[in-house]
Amino acid sequence: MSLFQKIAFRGGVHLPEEKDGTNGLPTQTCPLPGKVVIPLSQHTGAICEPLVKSGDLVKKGQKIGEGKSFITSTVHASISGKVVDISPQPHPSGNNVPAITIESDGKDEWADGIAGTGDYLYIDPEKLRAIVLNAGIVGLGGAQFPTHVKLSPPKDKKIEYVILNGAECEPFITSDHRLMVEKPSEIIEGLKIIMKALSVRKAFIGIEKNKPDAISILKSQISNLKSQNMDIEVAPLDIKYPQGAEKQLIKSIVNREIPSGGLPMDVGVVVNNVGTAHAIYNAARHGRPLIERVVTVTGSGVKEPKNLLARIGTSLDFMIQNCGGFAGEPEKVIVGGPMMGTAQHTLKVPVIKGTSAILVFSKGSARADSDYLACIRCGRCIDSCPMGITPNLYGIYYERGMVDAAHSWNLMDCIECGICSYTCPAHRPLVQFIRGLKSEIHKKKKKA
Amino acid sequence: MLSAIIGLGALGCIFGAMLSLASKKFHVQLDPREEALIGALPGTNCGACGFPGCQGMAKAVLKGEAPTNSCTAGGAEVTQRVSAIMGVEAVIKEKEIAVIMCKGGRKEAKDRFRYAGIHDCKAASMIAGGAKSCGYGCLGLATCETVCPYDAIKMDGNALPVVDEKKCTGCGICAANCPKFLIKMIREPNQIHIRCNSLDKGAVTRKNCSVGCIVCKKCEKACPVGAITIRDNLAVIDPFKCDNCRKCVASCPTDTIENYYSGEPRFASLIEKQLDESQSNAAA
Amino acid sequence: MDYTKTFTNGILKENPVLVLIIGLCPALATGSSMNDGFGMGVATTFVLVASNILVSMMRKYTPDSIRLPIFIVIISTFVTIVDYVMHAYVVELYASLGIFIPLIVVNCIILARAEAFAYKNSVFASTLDGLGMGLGFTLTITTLGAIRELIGNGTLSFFNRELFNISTSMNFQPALVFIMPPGAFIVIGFMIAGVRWALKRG
Amino acid sequence: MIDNEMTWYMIALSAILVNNIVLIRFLALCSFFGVSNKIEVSLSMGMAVIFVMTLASAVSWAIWYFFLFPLKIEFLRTASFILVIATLVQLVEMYIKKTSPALYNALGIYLPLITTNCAVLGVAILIIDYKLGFLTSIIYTIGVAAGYTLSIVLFAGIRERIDMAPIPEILKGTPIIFITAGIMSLAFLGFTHLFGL
Amino acid sequence: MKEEGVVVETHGEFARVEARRGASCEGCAAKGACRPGGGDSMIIEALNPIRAKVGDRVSFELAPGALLKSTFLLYMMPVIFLVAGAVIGEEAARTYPHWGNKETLSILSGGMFFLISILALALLNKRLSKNVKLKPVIKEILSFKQRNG
Amino acid sequence: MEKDKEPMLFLLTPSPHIRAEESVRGLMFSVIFALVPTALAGMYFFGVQAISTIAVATASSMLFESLYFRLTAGSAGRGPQSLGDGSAAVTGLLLGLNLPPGFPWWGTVIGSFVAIILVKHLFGGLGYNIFNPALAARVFLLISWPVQMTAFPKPSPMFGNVDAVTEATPLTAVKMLLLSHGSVKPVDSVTSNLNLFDLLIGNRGGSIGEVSALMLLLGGAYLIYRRTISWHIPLSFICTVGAFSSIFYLLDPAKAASPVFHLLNGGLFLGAFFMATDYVTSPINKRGMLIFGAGCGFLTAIIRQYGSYPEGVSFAILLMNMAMPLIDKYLSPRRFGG
Amino acid sequence: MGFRDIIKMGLILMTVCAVSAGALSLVYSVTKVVIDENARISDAKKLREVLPSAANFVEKEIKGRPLWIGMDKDGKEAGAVIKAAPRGYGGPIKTTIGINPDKTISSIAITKLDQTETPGLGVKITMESFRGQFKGKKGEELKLKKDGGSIDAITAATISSRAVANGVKEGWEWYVGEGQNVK
Ligand SMILES: Cc1cc2nc3c(=O)[nH]c(=O)nc-3n(C[C@H](O)[C@H](O)[C@H](O)COP(=O)(O)O)c2cc1C
Ligand SMILES: Cc1cc2nc3c(=O)[nH]c(=O)nc-3n(C[C@H](O)[C@H](O)[C@H](O)COP(=O)(O)O)c2cc1C
Ligand SMILES: Cc1cc2nc3c(=O)[nH]c(=O)nc-3n(C[C@H](O)[C@H](O)[C@H](O)COP(=O)(O)O)c2cc1C
Ligand SMILES: Cc1cc2nc3c(=O)[nH]c(=O)nc-3n(C[C@H](O)[C@H](O)[C@H](O)CO)c2cc1C
Ligand code: SF4
Ligand code: SF4
Ligand code: SF4
Ligand code: SF4
Ligand code: FES
Repeated sequence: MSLFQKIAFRGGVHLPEEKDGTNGLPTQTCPLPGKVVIPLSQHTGAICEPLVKSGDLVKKGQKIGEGKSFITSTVHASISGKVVDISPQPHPSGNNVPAITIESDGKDEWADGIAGTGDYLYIDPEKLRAIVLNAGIVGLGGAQFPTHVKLSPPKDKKIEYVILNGAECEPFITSDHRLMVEKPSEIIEGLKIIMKALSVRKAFIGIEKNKPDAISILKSQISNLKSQNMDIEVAPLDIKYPQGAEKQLIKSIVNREIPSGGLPMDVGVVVNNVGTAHAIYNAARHGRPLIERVVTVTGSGVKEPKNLLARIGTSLDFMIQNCGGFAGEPEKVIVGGPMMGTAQHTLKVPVIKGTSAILVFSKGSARADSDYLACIRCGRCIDSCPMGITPNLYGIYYERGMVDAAHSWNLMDCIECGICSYTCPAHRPLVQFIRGLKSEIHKKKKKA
Repeated sequence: MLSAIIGLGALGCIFGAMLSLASKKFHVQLDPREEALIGALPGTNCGACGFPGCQGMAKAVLKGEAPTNSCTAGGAEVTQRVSAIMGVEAVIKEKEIAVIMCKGGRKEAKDRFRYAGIHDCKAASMIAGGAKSCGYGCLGLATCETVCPYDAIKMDGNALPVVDEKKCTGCGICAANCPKFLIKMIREPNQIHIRCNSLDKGAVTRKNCSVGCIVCKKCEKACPVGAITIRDNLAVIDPFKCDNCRKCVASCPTDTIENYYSGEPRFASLIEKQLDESQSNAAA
Repeated sequence: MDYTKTFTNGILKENPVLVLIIGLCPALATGSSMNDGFGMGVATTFVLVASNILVSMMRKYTPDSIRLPIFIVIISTFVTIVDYVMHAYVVELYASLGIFIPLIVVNCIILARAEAFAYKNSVFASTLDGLGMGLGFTLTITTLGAIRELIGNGTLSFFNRELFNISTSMNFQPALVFIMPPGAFIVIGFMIAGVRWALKRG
Repeated sequence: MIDNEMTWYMIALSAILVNNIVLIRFLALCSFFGVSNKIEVSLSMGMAVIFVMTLASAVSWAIWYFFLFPLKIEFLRTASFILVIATLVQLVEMYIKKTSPALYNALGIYLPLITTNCAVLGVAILIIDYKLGFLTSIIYTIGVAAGYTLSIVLFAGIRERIDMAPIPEILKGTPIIFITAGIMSLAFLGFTHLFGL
Repeated sequence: MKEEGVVVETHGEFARVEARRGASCEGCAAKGACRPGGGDSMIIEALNPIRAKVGDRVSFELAPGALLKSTFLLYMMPVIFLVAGAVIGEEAARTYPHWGNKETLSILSGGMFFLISILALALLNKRLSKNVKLKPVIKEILSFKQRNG
Repeated sequence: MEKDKEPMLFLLTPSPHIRAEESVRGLMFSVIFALVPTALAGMYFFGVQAISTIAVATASSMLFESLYFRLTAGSAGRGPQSLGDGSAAVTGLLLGLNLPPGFPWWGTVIGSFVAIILVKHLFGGLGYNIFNPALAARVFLLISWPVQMTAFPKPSPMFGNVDAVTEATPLTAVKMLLLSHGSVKPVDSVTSNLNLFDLLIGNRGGSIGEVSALMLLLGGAYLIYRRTISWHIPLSFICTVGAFSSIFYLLDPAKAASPVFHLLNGGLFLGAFFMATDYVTSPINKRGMLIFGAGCGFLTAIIRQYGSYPEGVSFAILLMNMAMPLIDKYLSPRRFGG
Repeated sequence: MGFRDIIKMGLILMTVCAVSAGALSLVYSVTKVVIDENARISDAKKLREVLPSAANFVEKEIKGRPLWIGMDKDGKEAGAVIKAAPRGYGGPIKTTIGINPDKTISSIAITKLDQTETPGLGVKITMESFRGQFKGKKGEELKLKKDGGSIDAITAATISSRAVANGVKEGWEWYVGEGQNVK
């Protein structure tokens, strides 16, 4: 029927899905934490300046940090209470990042002036972008790219399609899935807002076929849109990682390839996560900034895996306790999915805007890569690399310090999806090699 | 016989003329000193001089673009040889030596997590800054040992690098490659080093590491020539003021300050002695 | 000038084949038996010494711009002499060395020594240098030939006489590959490694 | 062994594969080992060799049949051939330098290496020894040079890979590439007497 | 293939670079002994997109594609012409035996064709040397001129 | 070092945090497993001689490998390596299968040395060698001891007496006829009295592992099914041999054996499924693999028909090994968006 | 450097070349005698070796193929010598064949310089143990046992052995067929 069913991107792998534990569990609201830690950087771009001081009283939804550049965002208090500390704190990225710590007063009061718009579909695009910026909305798909930037394409780029990303191709994670099943109309309203803002007629919602309930619910919600001069289509996608990566998503749905170094808008597309659309709806309709999100807490190390609606800033510790605590001795705690997530060394780390999942592996079930062999040139990494580049070479180039050679073999195209490391029978940490080389290249560029 | 002589003679005549014509167009005088210079340089092509390899430096010296003491790796001896070839007086650069500004090995500073992945410090430092509890400390994965072209660094049993002062040429490659910026190039005569790099508050450092600088300021007071100051939670020695008296060493409660290299103390005057020697060598 | 050093340089420290990696073709092609290797070595040494002497003698009268053709003529004269003399008096050796005798002309060692040494040094020193380099070349190629002949044919022969034959006396099954082209490359590779190792150890 | 009766492709096959100048016949080894670090460079080198070798053969052939042989001064063969080749190379160098400095920079630097490449003289002598006609000589020469090009390009490809391998310290550099050439030569023995050549 | 040299002159988009045989000879074991052609350095005109200044040490590169194409033109065309000429000569001798000896004819005709190709190349070269694609490009400034060195 | 009471520290590794089941060791063992039927067929037809040759080859290969590791332990520049990866066992087994039954034990040991030390480890060890170790060793032995390497005993099923009676393999017989320049008999005098069934099950003279086409196909199919190898190299290899031998046959049936004969004889299946597919020494991209296989096939056909060796598979693969770096370099995968 | 210099250089090189040419022609004239003599001796030696009963030889030619008629001391015909160059494993094998008046083979000669077979293998055709087998044989006997004759092939060098046998047989047949008619 529609074109997307036949097109597929090259490469990719089938991963064990591991979603059964949580994909049928309705989202529960996480209890209010006694304290939240809100990092001033939860987005790509310039870090926020704090707008409050230690000792200030703040309310839920109050803006407490603001950035000073185009590519930046804002952060908000996610509970009401007292600011007790502003200092570098552990961040899911692994570094210590300046953060505002708020102790709850237990009242959970909204700040003043939180108000929505009834005819949200007809907000002036300029104003909408301001709303999105001031609501601190960034991409919830993981990269945390400020959404208002995506909504401001340069004049010379004509946007033809908006694609909502509901692929959720990483194993274990079910937060987008639950959102799509539970809040379908909000997502679609959010999508409409985006379409209006970009004056686009056609949109797709890409969903992997392993979420049939989400597909059918969303389909049923879009039946009578033609009248509004909007055409939204649900695109069921093959179950193949990284179906959700925007380049592969665009290729699968509209059969366009973003050129090397390019952006979706170069091929006339804007991609947003379904959670992002939901957040835009909330901001436009209700005036609520982004202060909570759905997080999947799962893995062999968690007693009761759950989908939790959690406030930004809630510590992993608190989240896991609300899922019955650890099952057995935890060996590895990951923020994000198993393919692209970051392993954590402390449970003090807070949930942030891009945190889709918390994954705990109990002792013995985690992968440890300290022993790896030389590349045996089996070609598995190359065959499955969705970007058509040569991961095996990067490993060798890293080991020989041949940064320039790696650069000339398209290293920079790598999206760090992790497939190459996943497939390598020699257990080579290829993504780590790639990151090492990329950082050397950036260093060189800075010098020049 | 005659035809042979005439034949080859004719060929010779033609080719001789042609070649001399050709060589007239091509000839560029080669500087014999260049060869001598290349011979005098260590030939490791380490690039520390800032030229592309030893040959590059030789050319630069010939053109007067580089001073004769540009080869940091070769040290006084090479400078002296190069100067002799160029017929100029040797100005010997003070030799620098790599010093590891961290004493917190496996025993003194614990890890905060278990790391598995590429076995080198650069890669490890990309994962949450490395496993060391002290965020400034040595990761002990031997990147410096691997990159040193002169084999001057060896890891000890405590997972700390040890610099062999005799082998170290001061090329600085290790310093450029340590992701924790723990390696400082310091004039050879200086022997007293505060081997800590932590900018954490004293209390934090004390928790993380038993030999870190806890900012007690005792060394600052102990130093008779005022060479030690505290900056950003860390005591620092001014190498040009320090005269290796070792009073601070005794004063440090955490044993952070140390006479890094064993053996006789070498004072600033040593460099002069070295100069004397090389000049008398040159005369001989 | 240190004459001993001039002489011994070519044997190990600046061995043309094993260290400078020049003059490979005759070394590999003719070093398939000890006998041929030695023959080639002596022939080359003769040309080397003779041309070194002549070049050194004429160095004051050789114009710089045409020194190369003059060297070439000198060298090729000696090579032709060797060619004919060998053809006349050592026919079998001549037959097995074949085209590699005239090719001594292009053996880079000879031109290189003429340029780099004889052209700048006294006759005596040039003689020593030629002898040393020639000796180094001869030793290398004879050893190469001996190894290949021994493993590849089970014999060692010198002056066309078989010194011994382990394939009959000890029932050794010679590995033919060593007298074929691959063997030459492999053996010389290991010889180079050996010399490097020796030089490194001092 | 080549003779005038053979078809051109037989001659070429013989020269390129069966009697590969480098791997089987041991000529031109110095530049084979010297200028094979990079594939593009060795390909250019190969083409330069084709050019110079062909020219040298043509001129040597003429000198032999119009000069040395009629005058009965065959014994001047070595001397006059090498003189011709050396001069030729310099003239070619001069020509390229004059007409196209840009190309000269890219290619000219390899020309002089060819003077001391024993294959050039070797082939000039062989075409005389084999008593080949002019056209046959040229074809044979091109074949030999193409064989050189083939092996040096393959070799360069292998060397680029070897440069990235953890070769034991003692064998790094020259020794291992000799061993590589040995195994290449082993493989080329598969062509032994192909088509009865 | 990268080469290194020092900029001696700049004019507009171009720079003249003094290059040494260095880089390419580096790999050759005979480099100590061999002094090919006497000359050791040469001046090359190169594109200068990164605005290197006089005195800078730079690395420059000829695009491999261009390199191969021009190598082919320069070296292979004359050879092909030579062969074609020789073949024609031999065929002619076979068809018209009275024209002369087979060998003589083929060498004459080969030589003629060869000269023609050289002439053609010389003419073509004027155009080639204007072709920017065939010029080396300065890639990187390795070290700036030390003004007070 | 760690005190028991301290809580276990978290494990931090770079992403991804899961990985596929495959390991080098697993791949190697699947190759060994796939070779079992072939080895058993060889043992069935050649008895004790086959068993001892395979055993000596495998054991000595592993011995040399572990000796080398012991000698070089602690030297820099290498990741952890151990006998456990199974690659030495594969090399040894394949070497054994590539030898005639009853090849002298000392020759087998030398072959293992050449394969493991000279061709594999001196080039950097697993993953870095340019040439296929088992094949380079086989060719080394063939050139060095042609007499022993071409002495193929007559098969004698069920551990019958296989002493001394040697017979020319079908390919050797054909080659002798071809080399006699038609002066003896036409080629089909050899090929016509061959029994297709014998060729399939392996009741013929030849190297231990090459005789049973059926078992080789079985093993090859298993490897492709398990995705240990991809179909590209074997298919293009075999098809090219088929195509060229058909051409030669059509050109002059008196002087060429039939394509079926060429497909079923010699080491084609062993080479195509197990040796040309060696990851380390074959191209890494699919397009490259097709070219590599076709090159192997072409060279095999040419050497068999026009060369002086009866069999060209080993040489063909070694020759294409040489071209592998070039193929890899100029046939890089198609990059996304480019 | 002016025109004069160029002339001067040419003259210098010419002198060098002339001297060299002179020296060479001297060496050549001396060695040429020896070389030719050597070649003559070795040829004559081979003829005598394969047909010891003859004292001197007369060279004849039939249809372009040379043939040597041997005469004994009394001037009586003592047999003939022919040459053949069958293609062996590594190239032509130059074989000298002596034939007795009774048309049996007297002896054959192949020196190491006459062939390019593999050392250690095919080279064994030069050994007396192989060559000696031909003595006194003729006709179909001059074939390998494998091919129905009575010559033992050298182990693992069937090709070389067969080449020699076929070469000898072919030469013999030619002699019996045509060569005999020469007078
Ligand atoms: C420097 C930069 C500029 C970007 N500009 C835009 C933009 O103008 N429009 C847009 O739609 N996305 C823009 N993006 C966002 C990317 O398209 C992409 O959504 C984001 O990097 C996260 O994608 P990922 O999760 O697939 O990595 C930009 C990203 C970066 C890094
Ligand atoms: C390997 C990979 C997998 C991804 N998978 C998903 C996914 O399953 N769902 C998703 O929403 N975004 C995913 N992303 C991020 C998208 O590329 C893209 O950044 C996002 O959809 C943009 O929307 P946002 O800015 O609203 O987050 C993935 C990115 C990469 C590199
Ligand atoms: C390196 C090598 C060299 C060979 N040289 C010869 C040779 O000189 N003469 C020969 O007849 N066969 C030679 N052969 C061919 C083989 O020995 C071939 O198997 C043999 O001729 C046929 O076997 P058979 O003689 O045992 O029947 C050679 C084979 C190899 C591998
Ligand atoms: C599919 C496959 C095929 C292999 N084929 C060979 C082979 O032909 N020869 C060999 O020595 N090793 C072979 N190996 C083992 C291993 O890859 C080989 O030892 C490496 O070349 C050593 O670096 C093979 C391994 C695999 C997985
Ligand atoms: S991480 Fe990069 S190189 Fe690896 S498979 Fe993904 S895109 Fe390809
Ligand atoms: S998957 Fe691993 S072993 Fe295979 S080619 Fe890639 S890096 Fe090499
Ligand atoms: S000093 Fe730096 S490079 Fe060396 S081991 Fe420590 S962290 Fe690594
Ligand atoms: S790398 Fe460091 S230790 Fe090694 S020589 Fe250079 S400065 Fe000294
Ligand atoms: S000796 Fe042959 S090229 Fe140098």
